[in-house]
This record gives sequence, C-alpha cells and structure tokens, in this order.
Amino acid sequence: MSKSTLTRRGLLKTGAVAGAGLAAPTIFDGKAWSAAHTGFTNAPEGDTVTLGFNVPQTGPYADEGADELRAYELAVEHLNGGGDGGMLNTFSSKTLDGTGINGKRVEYVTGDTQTKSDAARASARSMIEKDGAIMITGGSSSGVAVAVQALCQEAGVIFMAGLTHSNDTTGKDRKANGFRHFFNSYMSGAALAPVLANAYGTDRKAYHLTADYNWGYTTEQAVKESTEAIGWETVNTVLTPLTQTDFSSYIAPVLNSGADVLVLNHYGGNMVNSLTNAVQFGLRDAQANGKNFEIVVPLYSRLMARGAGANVKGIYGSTNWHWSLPDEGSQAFTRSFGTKYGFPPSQAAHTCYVQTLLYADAVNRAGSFNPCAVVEALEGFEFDGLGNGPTLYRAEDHQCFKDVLVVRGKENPTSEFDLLEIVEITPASQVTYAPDHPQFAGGALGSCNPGA
Amino acid sequence: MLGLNKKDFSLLLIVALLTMLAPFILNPFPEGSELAQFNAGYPDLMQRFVIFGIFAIGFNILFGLTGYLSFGHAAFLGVGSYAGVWMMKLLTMNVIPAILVSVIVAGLFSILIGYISLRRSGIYFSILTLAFAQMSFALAYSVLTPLTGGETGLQLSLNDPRIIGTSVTESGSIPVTHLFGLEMRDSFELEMGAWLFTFNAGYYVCAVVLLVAFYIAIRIFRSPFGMMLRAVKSNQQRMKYTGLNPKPYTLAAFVISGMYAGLAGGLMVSMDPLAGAERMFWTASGEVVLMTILGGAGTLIGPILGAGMIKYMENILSKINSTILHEWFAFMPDGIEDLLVTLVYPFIGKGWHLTLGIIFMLVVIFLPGGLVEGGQRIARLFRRKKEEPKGPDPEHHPKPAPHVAE
Amino acid sequence: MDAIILQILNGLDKGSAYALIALGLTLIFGTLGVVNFAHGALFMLGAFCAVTLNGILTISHTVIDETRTDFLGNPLKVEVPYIYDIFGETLGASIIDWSVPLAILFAIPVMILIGVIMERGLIKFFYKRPHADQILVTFGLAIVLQEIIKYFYGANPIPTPAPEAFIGSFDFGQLIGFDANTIIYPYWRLVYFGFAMIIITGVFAFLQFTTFGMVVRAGMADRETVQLLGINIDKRFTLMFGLAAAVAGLAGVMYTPINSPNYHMGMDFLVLSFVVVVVGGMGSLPGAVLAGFLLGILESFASMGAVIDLIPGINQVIIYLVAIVILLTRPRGLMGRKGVMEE
Amino acid sequence: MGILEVKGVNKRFGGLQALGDVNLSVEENTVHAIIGPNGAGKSTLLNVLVGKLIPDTGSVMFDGQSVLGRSPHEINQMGISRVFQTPEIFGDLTVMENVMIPCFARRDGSFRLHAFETVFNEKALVEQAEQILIDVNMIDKRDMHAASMSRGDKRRLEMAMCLVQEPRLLLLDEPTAGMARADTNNTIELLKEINEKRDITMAIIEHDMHVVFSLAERITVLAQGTPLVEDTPENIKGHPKVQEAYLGQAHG
Repeated sequence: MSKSTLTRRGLLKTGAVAGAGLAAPTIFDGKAWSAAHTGFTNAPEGDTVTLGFNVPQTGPYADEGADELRAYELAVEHLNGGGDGGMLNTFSSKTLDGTGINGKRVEYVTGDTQTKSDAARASARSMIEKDGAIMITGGSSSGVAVAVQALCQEAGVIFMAGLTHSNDTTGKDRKANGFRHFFNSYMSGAALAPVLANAYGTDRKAYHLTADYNWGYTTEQAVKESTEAIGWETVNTVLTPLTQTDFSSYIAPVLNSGADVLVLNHYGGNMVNSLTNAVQFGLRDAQANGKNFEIVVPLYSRLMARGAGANVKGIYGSTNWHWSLPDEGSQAFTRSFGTKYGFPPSQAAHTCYVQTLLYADAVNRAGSFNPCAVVEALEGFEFDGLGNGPTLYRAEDHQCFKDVLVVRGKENPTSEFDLLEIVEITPASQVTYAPDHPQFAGGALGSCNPGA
Repeated sequence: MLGLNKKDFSLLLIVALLTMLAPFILNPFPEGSELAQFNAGYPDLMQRFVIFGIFAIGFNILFGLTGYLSFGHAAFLGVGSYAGVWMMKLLTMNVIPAILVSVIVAGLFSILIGYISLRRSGIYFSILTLAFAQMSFALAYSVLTPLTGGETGLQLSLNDPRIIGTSVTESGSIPVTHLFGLEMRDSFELEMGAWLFTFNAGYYVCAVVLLVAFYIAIRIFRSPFGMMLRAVKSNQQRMKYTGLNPKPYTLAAFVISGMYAGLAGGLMVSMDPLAGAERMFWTASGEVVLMTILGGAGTLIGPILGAGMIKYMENILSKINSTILHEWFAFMPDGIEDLLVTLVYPFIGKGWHLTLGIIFMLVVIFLPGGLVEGGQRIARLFRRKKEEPKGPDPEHHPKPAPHVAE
Repeated sequence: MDAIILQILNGLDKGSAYALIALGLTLIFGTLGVVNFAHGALFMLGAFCAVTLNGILTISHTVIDETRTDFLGNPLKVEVPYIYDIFGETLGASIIDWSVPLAILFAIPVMILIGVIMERGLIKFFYKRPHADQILVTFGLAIVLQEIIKYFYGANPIPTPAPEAFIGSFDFGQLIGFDANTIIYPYWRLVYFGFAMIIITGVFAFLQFTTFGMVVRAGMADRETVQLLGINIDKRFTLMFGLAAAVAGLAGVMYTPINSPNYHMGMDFLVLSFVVVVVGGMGSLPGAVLAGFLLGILESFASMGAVIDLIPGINQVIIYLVAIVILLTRPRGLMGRKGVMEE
Repeated sequence: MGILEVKGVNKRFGGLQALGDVNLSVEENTVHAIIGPNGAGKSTLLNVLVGKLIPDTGSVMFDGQSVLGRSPHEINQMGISRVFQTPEIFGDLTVMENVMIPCFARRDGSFRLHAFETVFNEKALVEQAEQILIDVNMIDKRDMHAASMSRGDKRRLEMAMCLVQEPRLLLLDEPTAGMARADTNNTIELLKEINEKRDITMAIIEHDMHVVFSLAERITVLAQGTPLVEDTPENIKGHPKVQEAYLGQAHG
C-alpha cells in the first residue's frame, strides 16, 4: 500500500512498482532533474506519457473546442514522429525529434469543459486522477482557464492554457504551474491603439459595450486606457448581460451619444450578435461628428467572424495568430493542418498546438517530467519559429511576449475561412508591460507544486 | 434498529456498504485494459456521486413528497458554495465550519425564497423559483463579482486573511482543505494484481455525510411530517379540512431540501475549493430534477441512483472520443468498423447530451417511477416466475407515479 | 424623449419575437392543456429551416480556378451553386439573396409536419399525465432536438442575412421631427414587426371567424362538452399543435437575420417565453401578446445607460423581477382567465 | 342555544341575493338537515359555515366563537369536520395513513415538525385509527391504496377520517350526490349507525328527500336564499310551503 496525494496510474501500466526514493534537487540543471522520475504527480512509468486535452465539446464554444482538439491530435502525431512534422521543423529549439517526449510515446485523453468552471475542473480532475495525465491543456474561456489553472496548481501538474484572453489568467490569478501562450486584453489594447490612431485619427470619441463579466472588464479597461493614451475620449461604457441575445436596445442609443467609435468588448455569441446588430442599425455606414462612424472588436476570432458573416467587413480587431502569416512556422503548421483536415487552422488551434510543443520541448530540455523542472525550463525561455516571431516566456508571470496581429474584416473573402486580413504585425516590444502593471496587479505565482 | 424498521435498516445498510466499498465496486476493470475506460473509482467522480446524491435526496424531500417542482434549486447549492469558500478564505481550511455555514446560509436563503414562492403552486411555483435562481445567477456572474468572483468563480488566493491557519504554506502554496489535519485530497492506493483501488479521505468524509443525510431522509419519509408532506401532494383540500395547515409543512420541506442543497454545496467546495456561478444556472437546477426523476421521485434510493447515472454519463461517456471507438471496434472488418463508429459516435463523447435527453425521455414515457420502478418491475417478473404470490408490504409506500400539486 | 421612443421601438421588436413564441405556447396550453418545454426548440427549428433552405439553394459543384490559389497553394476550388446553372447567375444570386423570406414557404409545411408528428407521436400520450411529466418529457425532447441540430450544423452561429434590399436602416426620428441620427431603425426589424403583427392578426382572425377556430375555442373552454356534441376535437387539436409549431417556426425563420441562429437559441428563449406566458396569463392569447410586447419594452428600458447607472444589474434581472411581482400580486397573470392553473 | 348559531346572514353577488337574512340554530347531538331545491343557496350557506365566504352582514358562531374569516384548518381545529360531495381523501396514501393523519391533526394541531418520530410507533394513535376502521368495517382494507377503492369505500373512509377526530359538528355536503340507489342506502345505513353509536351533531346539506327523511331530526327548508320553515321531518313532509318551493322549482 502506498500513500499519495494523487494517484499514479502510470505505475501499473508496466506492473513495475517504483521505489519510493525521492530525490529533491535544489539547483536547476537538466541532469539533476533527470535523476528524479518520481516524487511528483502522475510521474510517467513505462514507455508512454499521457496528456490531458480539456476542451469545450458541448455548449456554445464547441466548434472552437473541436478545432483545438484537431490541433492537439496533430501535435501528438508530430511529436510521435507521424505526419510531416509541422512546426517541429521550424521551432528554434531542436530537442523534438519525433520520438515522443523524453523518449516516451505521447498518448492523450480528452475531456469536456462545457465552458463551465465546475465541469472543466471535474473533467481535469478525472484526467489527473483516473487517466494519470501529467499535463492539462485547453479551454476556450478565461473563466475555465483560471479555474483549471488553480486546480492544476493544487494537484501538481502543469497547465498549458488554451484560448484565454483575460488579463487575470497571468495577472491576479496567475499560478506557478500555469502558462499562457495566448495574448491578453492589455496586448490587444496596446496593439490596436496605434493602428486605430493611424486609421481613424486621434480625435475620436469612443462608446464601449462590455460583456458584464471579468474578461469584459479587463478588456474594456485595457482598450480604454490605451486609446485614451493616444488622445481618444471615452464617452460612455455600458455593461451587457452574458445571456443577452438581442443587443438592439444597447446599440440604438450609440449614434446619438456623441460618440463616433463603438468598441464591442464581446466574445463568442455575444460578439456575433452585437456586431450583427450594430451593422443592422447602420453604424458602419453612419456619420458622426463629421467623421465616418467606426466599430472596433478588440478580440477577433475566425470562428466568430464566420458567425457574423459579411458584417465583419472593414472592422478592426486584434488576434493572436492567423493562418495567412507568411513566416515559415505558420506556413508549416497551416500546411500540415490543412492537409489533414481540409481547411486552415484557427488561432485557438494554433495556440493549443504551440503550447503542446512548448511543453514537450521543456520536458526534453529539463530531462524530466517533474512540473518544477518544466517550470524552470519554461521560465524565461526564448524561442522562435512557432508563428509569432521571437517570443519570450516571461518568468515573472508565465505570459508569452510576442508579436500581436491587428486584423481587419476582409472586403472580398475567397472562402469562409478567409475572412480576416492582417493590417499590422505589432512587434512584441510594443505590447510588453511590466509584471506589476496595475492591470495585472494583485496576483502572485507562488511556488511550483510537483504534487505527490 | 436506529429507529428504523427492518426493511429500511437493510436499505441503509446496503447504501452504507455500497458507499464504503465504492472504490472496489466502481473499479471493476483492471488498469490498462480496454474496459478501464468505464472505471469510475477515482476520487473526483466518487465525491461527485455522493455530493449530487445528497443534493438529489434533498430535492426529493421537496419534489418527491410534496410534488412541488422547484426549478431553481441549484441556487441554494450555489449560495452554499459561496458561503463555504468565504469561510475558508476568512476563518479556517477545516471543512467543518465551511460545511456548517453553507447549510445555514442556504437554509436562510431558502426560507426567504420559499416563503415567497410557496404563495403559489403548480407551474407558477416552478416559474417563481426559476426566476429567483436566474436572478441569483445573473447577479453573481456580473455585478456581484467582488463577492462571487463572477466569471472565474470564487477561489482561494495566497493573500486570504485566514484567522485560523496560514495564508501560505511553507512551500509557497495555498493550504489545502482538511478535517482536523486529515487532508481531503489524501488517498491510499491499494494494488491487487492488475487492479488499483483508490481510497480518498475526502470521499469518505462525503460518504459519511451522505449516510447521515440518507438516514435523516429515511426518518423524514417515515415520520408523521413525511406523511403530511405526502398528504400535501395528494390532496391539499382534504388536508385543510382535516385541520392541518399545508403552508408551514411545505415551507419546512422547502427549507430542509434547501439545506440539503447547501450541504452539497459546502461539501463540493470542501473537496474542491472553488465556487462558480454556473452552478446556479437554470440548467443546473434542471439537472437535479433529471436526477430525481430518472432514479424515481418519491422513492428513497432513486435520487442517489439518478445522480450516479447522470454524473457517470457526464464524466465517463463524455470522455470517449472517436479514437477510442476505433480501438474498440478494431477487431471488426474495416467497413463494419467505420459503420459502427459512425453509428455510435453521435451518442458518446461530445454527444452525451443527446444520449441523456433520449434516456430521460424514455424514462418519463415508460417508467414514470424511474429506475426504481424499473427494478421493481424486473423483480416482480422474477417473483411471478417463482410463483410466490405475496401480499402488499405494509411498510412499503413509494409512489409509482410522481404527481405535482396543481 | 427621443431615447424613450427609441427604446419603445426596440421593445416592440423584441416583444414581437416574445409574443410570437408565447402565442404558440399559449395556444398549445389553452387547447391541449400541455406545458410544452420544447416550444423554444420549435423556434430554433424554424430558424434552421432558413439555414437549411439556404444550404439547399447553395448546393454547389466545384470549378477549379487555375488563376488563383487556396491557402495551401493548390489551385482554388470555386463553389458554383447549381442554381446559377439553372436560372443564370443574376436570378440565381437573387434567389439565394432572398432565401430567408423564401424559407417561410419552406418552413410552413415542414413545421406543421413536425408539430403534427410531435403531437401524435409523443404529446398525445401526456394529456392525462400531470403537468410536471409534460414539462419533463418536453424538456427531454428539447435537449434531443437541439443536440440533433448541433450534430448537423455545429455549435457556431450561422450567418443568415436578410435580402440586400432590407439591409440598412432608416432615420425614423427625422420622420417625426427629431434631429438626424436620433432614432435609427433597421429595415429588417420593421419587417419583423410587421410580420409579427400579420401572424398575430392571422391567428386571432382564424380563431375568431372560422368554424374550425370556433370549435377550437369552444374546446378550450370546455373540452368534454364539445366532445359530447360528437365533434372530433382531437383531430383539430392535432392541427392546432401543427399551427402553433408553424407560428414558432416562422418567428424563427424571420429572426435569423437579426441574430445568427445557433443550436441553443431555443433554450435562450425558452425561460423567457415561459415568463411571458405566465405574466400574460396561462391560456390567454391576448395576454401572451400583450405581455410579450410589455416585457420587450421593459427590457429595453432597463438597458438604458441611465437606468443601469441608477440600479446596477437591473438589465440582468428585469424580466424575472417583473414575473415575480406579477405572480405575487396577480397570480392569474395580466389577462388570464380565472381558475386556469390557479391555486 | 345551539352549538352552531347563524344569525342574520346576508350575502349578495352583484345583483343576486344569494342569502337573505338566514337564521339557523343547530342543537347539540341532533341531526339537522338543510334542504332546498337547486339554487336555494345551500352551497353558499355551506361556504359561509366553513369560512370560505364572508357574509355581508350577520354572524356565524360555533360554540360561542365566530368562524367568519377563519381558514378551513382553523375551523376544523375548532371542532367542525366536513364530508364532501365527492369523497375527498388522500388517494396516494394507504387507508391506514388516511386515518392516521386526522389523528395527528387532532393531537398536534395544525402544524408540528415531527420529522424524527415514526408514524407507526405512535401506539395510542394507531389504536385509535384501527378502532375507527373496525367501526366502519374497513379494517381488512387498512393497507390498500386509497385511490384504488370503490366510491362507496372512499365515502366510508372519508367518514372515518372525520369521525376519528371526534368532531363536535360534522358537516355533510350532499353525501349521496350522484350515487346509485344501493350506494345511497348504504350511506344512509352508515350514517344511522354512526349516529346510534356516537352522540354526534350532524348538519346535512342535502337535495335528496329520501336521505333527509331517513336521518334528520330537524329540517330547515331553504328557498331563494331564505329559510322557509324549520321543523321536525314529520311536520315538514306535508308542509304546503315546502311542496310549493319544490314544485315551483320543478315547473320553473
């Protein structure tokens, strides 16, 4: 009988029972960690390692979740040496050679977050406790990301966040075991503001409609602060309920409010509906204060753009990544994804794929699956070739700093996937902020938890 | 024994055995085998089985006995959860105060909502409870964010001003929930051949609470109070003209079931200290209705079975993806394999909602008494075969068909 | 003042959708005595009739365009709808453009059929069962229906625009003497409002002036007596169910340009439409319509910035608050008949 | 001074005078019938007696206390039990439970949260309930599901439920309405038996003359909302006013 805080299912796959030897190295260097194959949650035994892909499979973000899952399957295929290798060939770190992670073949389990923090935690716990997952990744909303990240911290596994854009994920709710590759509200604001100043001038009056929950609040704050910094004035901010479907009563008063720009801090179904409504009310073609009225959507996603259809034409927003990026890494990924599934990947798929690779590489470099080793390997890690230019995984908050894309709805799309065009690639330096920036204050990473 | 007749006592004993041996019963398949997919004996799911069992038992005291269909019961679970987390943030990581406060706060909240909602009956009562729960959800998700954590849920942080105990452990983590030092996440693992069984401290705490909750429910069912509640459902007119006032009886039932919900919420955060607003969404209330009906409303054991079944589907069925399906049917010829996968796929994995909907409809149509009625029918079938005519059991009262007060 | 007129207009529009759904719901409750939780799903199915018709009209064959390339660098495959081949590109394109209004013709028979199948295949077994059972079985059905739609159409909203001619908005404020840009109203919403009025008038006229309607109304009042007269009320009630389904479906069809349809739009409307029915009074058709418009307008008022500033979160709860107040002060709803589902 | 005293009760519904200056006194330990043709105001009067309707003027005193404005359960707790036209019983419960409920109501009042006692451990009440079932010849049916019984048995059960409370006044609202002749006779027998075994005060509101004349000791005839006469059955039988009221109704 062995006592443990969390299960170690890997043990039985080979029938071997590992000794209870617990090495506790104090200085990081790959060699030291590699000696310790036990003493942490779900230490993989045998020749396989299990990753947990926790994505929304039911509920409104199910399509996004499906795309994330495709990316994960592709990543696993590439890690195990299948397919054309995708970004493995362009990644600046060369430890990934198609032999799995740390020489172990990659297996995976999937779960359904339902985009509910409870369900997502249940699903993550089942993958950790039942299936012996060593790392959890995925998700399509910040509520879920924050909830699962806290769980992984407690359980002692690594969490590689999927799509989560709220500042809180690496701000007030940051955790040592959690890492985010995706960009955030602050970066959206910082990237958008100069482009907007260029396109629409610095003498603008903005009206914000904001989804009435955490992500909405941080996005509104970020966009407000960065646009005010370039000289814009904020006329009004109105909160809209999450469950709202018809935004007419929020949109209608905008034109008469003295504003000449409408910022829609909405995501998912909210964004599709509010943008559709705004266009219906003629805001895109209207005149105000002697200027063309404009609409801005801080966080764009291709899947949502698809839902809004022709309404996105000419509307600015920001995005983490887009398949039309010309760099080698993006092209390689788009090629292998497109060949396998027949259509280009979404930004959610990209971030999930990249996160899996980053994790695998960190394990290889550390020589151990021990979460603390992985944390040390990822902290301050600089890499390139994964689609966003040279990138830094900052040690202070586990946020990736990389180029951010400002995009615009395309006027003449050639297909249902070709809805956005890149307007500008904002360099990483422009979206970098201090770890203790007020928008991110109040959190602490704590120390890494290896569990067990 | 324990003030129960023989039949009820054996029922309690069966439930006790089932819960205590759950780690064995729920893990019938050896590790690493194809069928291990269907094992449910891991701490999180076992905890959920009993916690939702408690929730459903409580709901059944209201719906099963009085027939009042509350469509907003998840609000009490949510309020209880928030109260529990706040207790941990402010007072101690010991689960006892958290659970107690959860029950009390949920009880107070249900007095308020019950007092207002019970002024109406039938569908009006359902709509009132639904409206209150939806208001609670909407506010908790948005304007009450400072109190509830909003979208990300209320969780512990490294700078909680905890009075008893520390804010941060020596290793720099948030302390974990415990019962006088016994950590809820502690587990013993037992290896027997190819099998692995996990005995989790948190689970056993929940299981003991479930047994107490179940015992109380049996006592309530067999008590004059329980009989009065069934009278409420059966004929309020006659009840009034028999000198009984149905209002306080239904309110008491409402509050008791609200406290059960609060207890479930408190246990939930004791096992996993995070309280999310989605817990109060109307579909969550719908879920406990499904559990109770599926198992058998008005029966003692039904709600526990229903809760187990739905949580099993949610957690096990939803994890089966197409890769696993292909593995299962790999022994078939290719064409048939693909056909089988295509046929089964819509119902598992991300299609588990569909399966749930279908099963639920079938139960409501053909087995209004839920799984318990199904079991009774089968048992009767066997009994008839043995040709042992048996008179009606004097102590056996469960109603086959749930009726709502109208 | 202009802000208030604006919100009344918005409320009328929201109210149209609520009223249409609640109308069908009440029709079913009034005639059959069934509480139908799957009614929101019927609204959703209607919306997907429009999506489906659009899909049928755009069934395409692929033509390889060697001059352009797709995202993988292969020659671009261009989808050309067959309808272009049949009617020529100009007419073909405008047929596709008009697919939403055309979907009305498509949705009427489909929705009536769905309604009749639902009634004959499921609901009729629940006439004698308690309301709770009806709620539960139709709730199960709603889950099944929406999951089926999700299986075929995915979870993402599907854009279904109005015909080109109705895109855009007009300045209603200027018409009645306000400054430009104060009261803007989209054409399609005007169409929707008009459409709702036609349907509502149609249903009332149908019940008022046809023999069929008279029998049904008599049946609503006293089912047994009508049956004693030797009239086969059941058959008529089946058709009534089909009619209610069609009303919900049409409300869904025409709603698609306002909000892109998705599989859970029925559930989004379900709770709300029940509140509308209860506020209007269970079983009262005029009550359902009145309550629909009333709640639509109240919801619009509650979303005004000034109101939210005054009472934070009021826009989140206004509908439920109204429902609670009405149920407590006037349990039979605004226009409910006495004794219908009353305590 | 009767146990039930109705004095000067008037009740109007809009323009209709439903009850006009009703005076009535039910003496203790008598069977008092209130008869009258349809529309005479019997139901209205009954609703006034059980507190459902409040009269415009007048008083209804039970044992010196007003019943007006009290809810049904309070009136029952004062000692008035009621038998309905169609038997009102707890269909989902067993016969024994149906009888246990009034036993508890009598002992504990209108509400008590006795959630931890066990119904069948209350020996005294169980004995009481069993005794009344023996009295009405239903003891062999004690474990039956009440809804599954015949209408006659349901009526018998309802009677038992009322009697076990040992009410000081038993109100019967057309106890034989809609019954076949045989069932009616059975009910009459049952009521006679009860009346013989126990000294009980009964007020019967009835349409059927046959029932009334076989049971009642005093009869009040109600017509158009007003008491026409009050007398013994023998005197009522040949009373011209009564005949006129009934015949008039038959013609009109």
